[in-house]
Parts: sequence; structure tokens; C-alpha cells
Amino acid sequence: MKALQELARKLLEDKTVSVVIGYEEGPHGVRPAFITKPDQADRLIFDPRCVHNLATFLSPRRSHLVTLGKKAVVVKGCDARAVAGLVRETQIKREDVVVIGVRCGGVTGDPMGDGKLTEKNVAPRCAVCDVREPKLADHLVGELPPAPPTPKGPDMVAKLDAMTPEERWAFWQKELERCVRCHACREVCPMCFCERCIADKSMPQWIESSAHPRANLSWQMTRVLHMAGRCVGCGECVRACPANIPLGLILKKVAAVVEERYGYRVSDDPSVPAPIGTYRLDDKQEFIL
Amino acid sequence: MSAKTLTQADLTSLVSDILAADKRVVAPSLVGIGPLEHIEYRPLHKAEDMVLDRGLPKRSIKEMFFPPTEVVFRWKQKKSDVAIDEIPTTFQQTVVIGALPCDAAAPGIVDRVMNWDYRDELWNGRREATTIVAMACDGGDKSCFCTAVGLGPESSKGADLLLTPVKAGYHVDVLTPKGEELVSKYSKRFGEAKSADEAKKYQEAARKKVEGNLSFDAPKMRAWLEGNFENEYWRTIALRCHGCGTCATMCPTCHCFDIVDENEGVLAGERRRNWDTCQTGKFTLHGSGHNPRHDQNARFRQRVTHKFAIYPGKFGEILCTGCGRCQRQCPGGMDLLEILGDIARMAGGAA
Amino acid sequence: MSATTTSEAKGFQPRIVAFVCNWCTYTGADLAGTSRLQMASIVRIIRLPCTGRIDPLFIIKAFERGADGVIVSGCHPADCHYTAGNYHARRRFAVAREIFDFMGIDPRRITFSWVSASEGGKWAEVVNDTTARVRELGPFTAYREMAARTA
Amino acid sequence: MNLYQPFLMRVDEIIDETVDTRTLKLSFQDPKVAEKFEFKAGQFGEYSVFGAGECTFCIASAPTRKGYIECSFKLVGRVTKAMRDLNVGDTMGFRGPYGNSFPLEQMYGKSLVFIAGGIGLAPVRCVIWNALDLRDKFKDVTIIYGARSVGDLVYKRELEEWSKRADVKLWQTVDPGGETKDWKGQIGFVPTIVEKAAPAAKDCYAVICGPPVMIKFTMPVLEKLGFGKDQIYTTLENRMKCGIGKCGRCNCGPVYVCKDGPVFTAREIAALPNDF
Repeated sequence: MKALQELARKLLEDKTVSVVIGYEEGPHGVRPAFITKPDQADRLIFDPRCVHNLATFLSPRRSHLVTLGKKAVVVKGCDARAVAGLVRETQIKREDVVVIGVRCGGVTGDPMGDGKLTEKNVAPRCAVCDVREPKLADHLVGELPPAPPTPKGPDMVAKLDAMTPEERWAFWQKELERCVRCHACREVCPMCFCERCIADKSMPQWIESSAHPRANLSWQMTRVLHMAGRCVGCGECVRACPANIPLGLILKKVAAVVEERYGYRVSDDPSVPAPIGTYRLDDKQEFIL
Repeated sequence: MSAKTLTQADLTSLVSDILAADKRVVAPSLVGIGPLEHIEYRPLHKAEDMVLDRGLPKRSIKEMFFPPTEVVFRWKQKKSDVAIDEIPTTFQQTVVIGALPCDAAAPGIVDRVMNWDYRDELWNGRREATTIVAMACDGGDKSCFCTAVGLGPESSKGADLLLTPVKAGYHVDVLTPKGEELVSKYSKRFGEAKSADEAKKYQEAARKKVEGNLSFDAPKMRAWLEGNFENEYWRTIALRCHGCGTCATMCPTCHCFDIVDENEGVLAGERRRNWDTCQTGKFTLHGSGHNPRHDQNARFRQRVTHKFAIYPGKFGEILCTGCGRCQRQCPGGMDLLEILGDIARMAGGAA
Repeated sequence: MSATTTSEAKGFQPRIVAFVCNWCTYTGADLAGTSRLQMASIVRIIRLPCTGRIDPLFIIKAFERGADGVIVSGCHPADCHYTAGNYHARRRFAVAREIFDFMGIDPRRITFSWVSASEGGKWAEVVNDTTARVRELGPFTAYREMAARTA
Repeated sequence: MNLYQPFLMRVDEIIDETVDTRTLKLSFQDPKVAEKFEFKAGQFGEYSVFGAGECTFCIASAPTRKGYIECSFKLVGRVTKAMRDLNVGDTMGFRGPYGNSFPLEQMYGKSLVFIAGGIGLAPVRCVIWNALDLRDKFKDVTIIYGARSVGDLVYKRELEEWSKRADVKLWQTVDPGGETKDWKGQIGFVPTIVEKAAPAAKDCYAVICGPPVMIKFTMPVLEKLGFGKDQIYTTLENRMKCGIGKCGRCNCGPVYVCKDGPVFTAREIAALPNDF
């Protein structure tokens, strides 16, 4: 913590950056902090409540943040992949951001909770974490905490895979009928950086904007397919969803498909090409007649 | 008005009775899977699905009066002619059970905007068909601030009946003719009121719990908001805001909407009204490309100003019931309580 | 008309939409027609410049509008008029297909194929195969009913 | 019939104003509605093409001309594209009239100056014809109209008609570079022309509409010429959906433009927060 604050102070003092995006203790739990003055640096903290993916704030779509100037951003290993994704897809330049990596022992899903990690509250992404020390970081701070507890409970993706198409259809219909098409999943997603989303286009209108079953399915399937090889699994969409739709399941599935077929795991190395958008001559094509 | 008692078992039977009479019963019930299981206000299939002990449902009650999407008419085209198929403005009789006071109060506030000059029949139709049985709250959590906007965990505003949990079940305050009607129709379920004092104690304890969270002087706040549109304070208000609109989606009083057309095949379709929010850039974007609210700071200012200055100025009520959902569920950690506290301090009205 | 097609006409006639590339499959389908090959006549062909232009969203839209089956077809690998459109499409569809399956859309309703300009016979086969398969699966009522629900 | 259900209109005539601007003349399909329908200059409506959606436009024709309404629009998006695809005889939807209006009665006996830029002439044209149809109730009538280029001038036939009338002073102008060889009007921006062409401020009302930048630079010119803030009227063009004060979209400070406006005096505009 002290190291993080010191580093932020130094970066602001020597004007390397004009804002450090990190975490602070708000009146109701942990929240993103925008530190612009060296003497505010001691507000910065890092603990298991720091679930937010701050890379989202680097997106050039956020005009009110672009005007803040050069940014440093505090990232966990998983979030670093989103920074890499933005660089990979030429949304930001690597040299335009200072990446402060924090060694992470897992986070809870609830920034307002007590911050004690248990099998019950540990964020789903921490179970499969292999980047507790972000590699993309310009600076790495903190001691490596012990590994997070492994969540218990059934593997829902495997459970769904074992069902018949009709059962899966019924499952998703029930879950997706709650979607109100607020598009919060898109707005909080660090990798949803399109200047204009296909769901907002009206000429032609591919995806209807109403929250009825056919448009809900069309929207969620389209978003997931656009996330193939992009999704960093941060779970911000699930956290934002006002209907608690298990978007994580589809995203997890799509990541598994991409890994199985193309050997690609979402990477924090911007130079690794995205799997969709590139190809190999010998890609499997067993499904094509 | 009068008071009654209702045991837990009788409440369940009451719900069954109402369902059996072909009415709709809406109550908090469990939805979602695994760790995402939560409660929402849903039409019940059976009385046992009702869950009254899990606090505030994730989304507010407003969607029972103002659905996320609704058809306003259908049309069919034949050559150059168009025929319009009207949508009925009468709705199935509905009883909402277990609405918390911050939700129960909201429709009455939104009534104002739905009825100034032009009467919105779709909203009013659902309002008239609905009886609201509210349930006194236990005081919620640190994000609650109903007492700051003139309500409270025991507020009966907007409710036809108010249930207060007591040892024997519920103490029932009968508040309106609609409430009387419900009680007399199902009188065998209600007993003599015996626990008024116990209920009072429950309510007082709950109020104490909420009161410390936030308080402000509403007229002073309104005056400050009206006079400080260009204040420096707004320039960085929404740094952590993603513009996702979850606050508005959850909000019991946010009522902005969009009107869109959708086609069914090529020569038929429907016009719909869908939820919309001032938190997206698209909301005010002109065809010319000009956008009066060009960034998130301006959009968030609009949300605060509309709720605490514009609406009170125009319609006489604060457009907020203090449910705290916008703070509790904001993925970016925006904190309306903190903002209101800041403004109250600047307005010199902090209590 | 042969006896079999008459009896089939009385039963379920699946609605099938084919998204095909302009350079290979469309020409192949044309050849199948001019060669008077026997094939089911219930496929609606939508011609696009390249399989690379075919968005999985097209398939969703086809189901929304009442299709029972979908064919996506283009040039064989290495034959793309735009060099690599079909390679890109191949990756995209491989993922899309599994996600459709995961969402409960039976992948047997969707056929992917490479049909060159000279493969009129293969096109007829693809059409007949798909028709038979979709006929066996029956009408896609689940999707149609879902698409008709208005709230 | 709920609030959001439109009247059915028939497209009677299509007039191309510029390459991307068109006027539709519409009449009510239900004679009972046609008979009852009344509106005032400055009011607007929600025009819709079934299957494409609704769009807000002023009623461009004058309330003194009964039996039809006109709508002028520029091609920008889905609805206006669908409106351009309509043929004579096709059906459109219309909800309205909504909003307040220009207080013409209050202007009786005074002079009027109309200032418009580009397609901003549409709402002003409604007042112009309204005033010209009651010509003896007003003193001098001056019209100052500018567009980017000669090709962008709308209502060309009417500009021609007004230029020939002895009881109307018409000034037409195009931005420098927008003129053609045979252009006989002014060259220069609207505020500059207003400075030399505007009548005396005493007993005169100004009605102004155009792009925000034109309004921004014309207001001070008018004030310099002695026009008081209550002598200047304009109409705001916020994005709207419902038109009846519900959907929240046009809200700007204390006003809902659709119900409290769209017509405001310069004084009222000055009191609004900078949110339009």
C-alpha cells in the first residue's frame, strides 16, 4: 500500500502522468479513485474488495476522461489483459499509459463487503487465475498474498454442455427474458470500445432495441461473438447487469472454444495477435462440408 | 383508517385466494441461478414463491406500471393504406404485496409527470388496476436514505395497506378505500389488530437505523442546484461513471423513455415505448451531431438536477425515494449519498 | 415431379435460407440449376460478396424471420476472390456455431460448406442434405414462438 | 386511442427544396379529424413513417391555410430516409399539435422582422404566411434569410413570391463562396445582413430560427440595434420523443421544451442553463 502511494505521488510530482487511476475507500466501500494531486496519493489502497477493472477507464470512448491527460492505471493481473487488449486493437498506445501492476491474492465480488475472501464470495475469475503478478506492468508493487480460496459449486458451463439443445434453450430463455436492454454490460466492458455499437445502428437495424425475447437473444449472442478472443473475463458486465443474467457463462464458454480451437488464451502481451481477425491455413474445419 | 392483524399463514392463503380469483399478484420472489440468485418483484405463480424476508428487491417496482418495453399500437399496411390496431388501456387487476415503502411511494411521485395536461393512459391504466400492499422496512443498510427525502422505513405513502412485521405475523394498517376493499373482500384472512404497539416499536427502531445515513434541507438544496449549473463541482462529478445507466434502470422514479418502431415481417409492425436513460450519450444527440450534454459529467449533473431541483420545481416532489439502489449497485462506485451530502454542505443546509 | 417430392410437399416444407458468396457458391448454384440437377426447391439464396461478409448475425436474423435452417457457403480455402475472406469466416463461424449450440440452437440446423463454381453437383447435395436434415428436425417452432413473444 | 397513437395522414404533394431537403404536404385521412384540427404558428408534431419511427418537426404551413399541413425535413437518419421514400398517396402518421406558439395577437399593429438560416426557415415560414394572410394587422414585414449556398436555399418558389410583393422586404443572402454567377442577393453571414437590413427596433418583433451558431451571433446584433429581450422570439429544437412532457428527453433546466416551448423569448432563453 505504502509503495503504491509513494509511486503514485512520484509519478504525479515529476509530471510523468496527470492522473493516477486506482482504488480508494469511499463512504460505502471501495471504489475507483482519480488522483490528480500528489498530496492525494495516500488515498490509494489495494485489498480484496478492489474488484473493478480500471482498464475500462482508458477507453478512448470516455471523453470526460480523455481530457484528464496522461494516465497511470492500477491493474491486477487479470485487468492487465484488458490494457493489453486495448493496445492490441490500437485503441490506446502503450506509451500513453503507465501501468502500475499490483500483486493480487484474489478479489471478492463485492466492493462494499468486509473484504474477507471466502469460498463463497471469491470472484469467479480468481479460481482460474494464472496472472497474480501482472507482466505488462511498468511498475510492480506489493507483496504477493496467498492464493485465493477456490470457489465451490457446480461448473455451470459443464452442466450446460451436458444438457440437450432443448434444455439449454429453455435455460437461456428463462435467463434472458429478464434483460431490459439497458446495455450496461456493454458500457462497463473494457473491450467494448466501438465508436458506434451495432446495437445502436438503425440503418439498417440489425438488432431491435426493445427488451423482448428475440431482441434480447440477438443482442446477447452478438455481444458474446464480438467478445470472442477479446473478453478478458473480468466479470464487470455481470456485476453491472441489473438483472443478474449469467453473462459470465457464455463468455467463459466462448473463451474455452477459442482456446480449444486456436490455442489462444487471452493474453497480457499486446503483440500476440487476437485469434479472431487472424487465421491459419490449417485451421480445423471439421464442421464444413 | 382501521388496523388489522395477518398471520404468516393467512398472508400465504390471502395470496392464494387472490390468485384463485384470476388476479395478478406481484411480490418479491427468487430469480436467477447460483451466486446470481436474487429477488425481484415478479408476478407469482403460487403463493409459496413469495419471499418477504430478503430486503429490497434488486430492481424497483416501477416495471409493474411502466414495463421495460411495451407496445403502444400495432399497424398493418396494405398498399398505400395503414390500419392501426389499438392497444387496450385496461389491465388485469393486480395486487402488489411486500413493496418496501421506498418502492410503494414512487408511482405516486411519477403520477405527476404522467398526468400534467396529457394523461398517459397506459401508466394510469396500470395504476388504477393495482392495489399496493406495502411492508414496513427494517431500516435497510448504509445506502438507504429514505428519511432524507421525507419518507421513511415505515412510510405509508402510496400504499393501500401497510404491513409491519410483528411476532404474530403482520400488523396491518388499512390506509385507503382500495385497501378497505381488499380487506373486506378477504375479511376471513384478517384478524383483530392486537399488535399496534409492537409495530410502532419496530417502525421506530427502523427509522433510527436509517436516519443517520443522510439528511439535508431540500429547499436549500434545490436553490443551490438551480443557481449552480456551471459550478466547478460538476466538472469532475462523474469521473468514475461508466454511463451504463444502471442507476436509472434500478431507480423507482426514473421514467424517461424512447419510442421506436419494429417490423413484423414487411407490412406490419408495432410502435413501442422502451426505457431510456439520460446517462447515455445517445439520449440527447441531435440529428445534426450536436449534443447538448456532450460528456458524462453533464449527464450526471442532469440526473441529480432533475431529481432534486427540476422535478420539485415543476411538480412539487423530489424525484427520489431514497432507496439507495443507484449507489448500492453502481459498478463504478458513484455515490449519490456522498454527492447529496456535498451539495447540502455547499448549500449550507447540512443537518 | 417424382412421386417422392409430391408426397414430401404434403408434409413439412422447411424454410431454408442460404447465404452464399458471389464468386464460387453462387455460380455453383447457378450451374446446378442450368444442369437441371434434382434438388429441393425451397432454399432462398442471398448472395453476398464473400463469406467474409457473412456475419453470424445474418443467421440469427434468418431464424428471427422464420427460417428452419440456414446454409452458409463460399469458396474453398485458397480460392477466395479476396485472398483470405473465407479463412476469416472459417474462424468466426467455428466459434459462432459452438455458441449457437450453447444457447440451445441445434447446430444441425446450420450447414457450412465450400462449393466452387464448378461444383453444381456438390451444391445440389448440400441443399438436399440440409433439407433432409432439417425436415427430420421439424419446424424451428421454438425460435418462431420466442420471436413472436412481444414482452 | 392512447396518447402515442398518431392520426393517419395522406401524402398529397412532394416538393423538393434542395438536394437533401424536401417538403411533404399532408392531409388527414379521417375527415372528422381534419375538420376539428387546429393549430397555432410555432407548434410542432411527431411525424412518423410506420416501420421506421417518429421524428419531431414543426408544422411548416400556416394555420390560416386549412385542410392540410406541411412538413419540411432534411435527410439525416432512419425516419427522414423513410419519409423520402414515400410517394404521393402513401400514408404517414402525425401526432400533434404540441407545444406553445408565437403570440401573434400580441404582435398586431407592430412591425415584424423574420430572420432565418438554412432549414430554420421552416418554422419561421409558418409565421410568415400566418402574418401575410393577416397582412393588414401588421406594419412593415421584413424577411432576412440566409443559407450556406444558393443550392441550400429552401422554399425557392415562395422566396420568389415574397420578393415580388410590395408589402414585404426580403433580403436573401448566402455565405461567401456559396453564390452562383447570376446570384442577385446578398453575400455574407446572416448577422452581418441583419445589421444593415433590420428595421427600427421600436414597435417591432423579431422571429429568429436557424443553426445555434447563427442565433448566437445574431442575438447581440439585434440587441445592439435596440431590440429588447422580450421583442425577440425563437424556437428551440431539442431532441424529443414523446412531445407531451413525459419522456424527459427535451428537458433543459426548469423547462420541458416540448410543453413549455418550443417558442421562447430571448429573455427566457438567457435564463435557461446552457444545456440545449
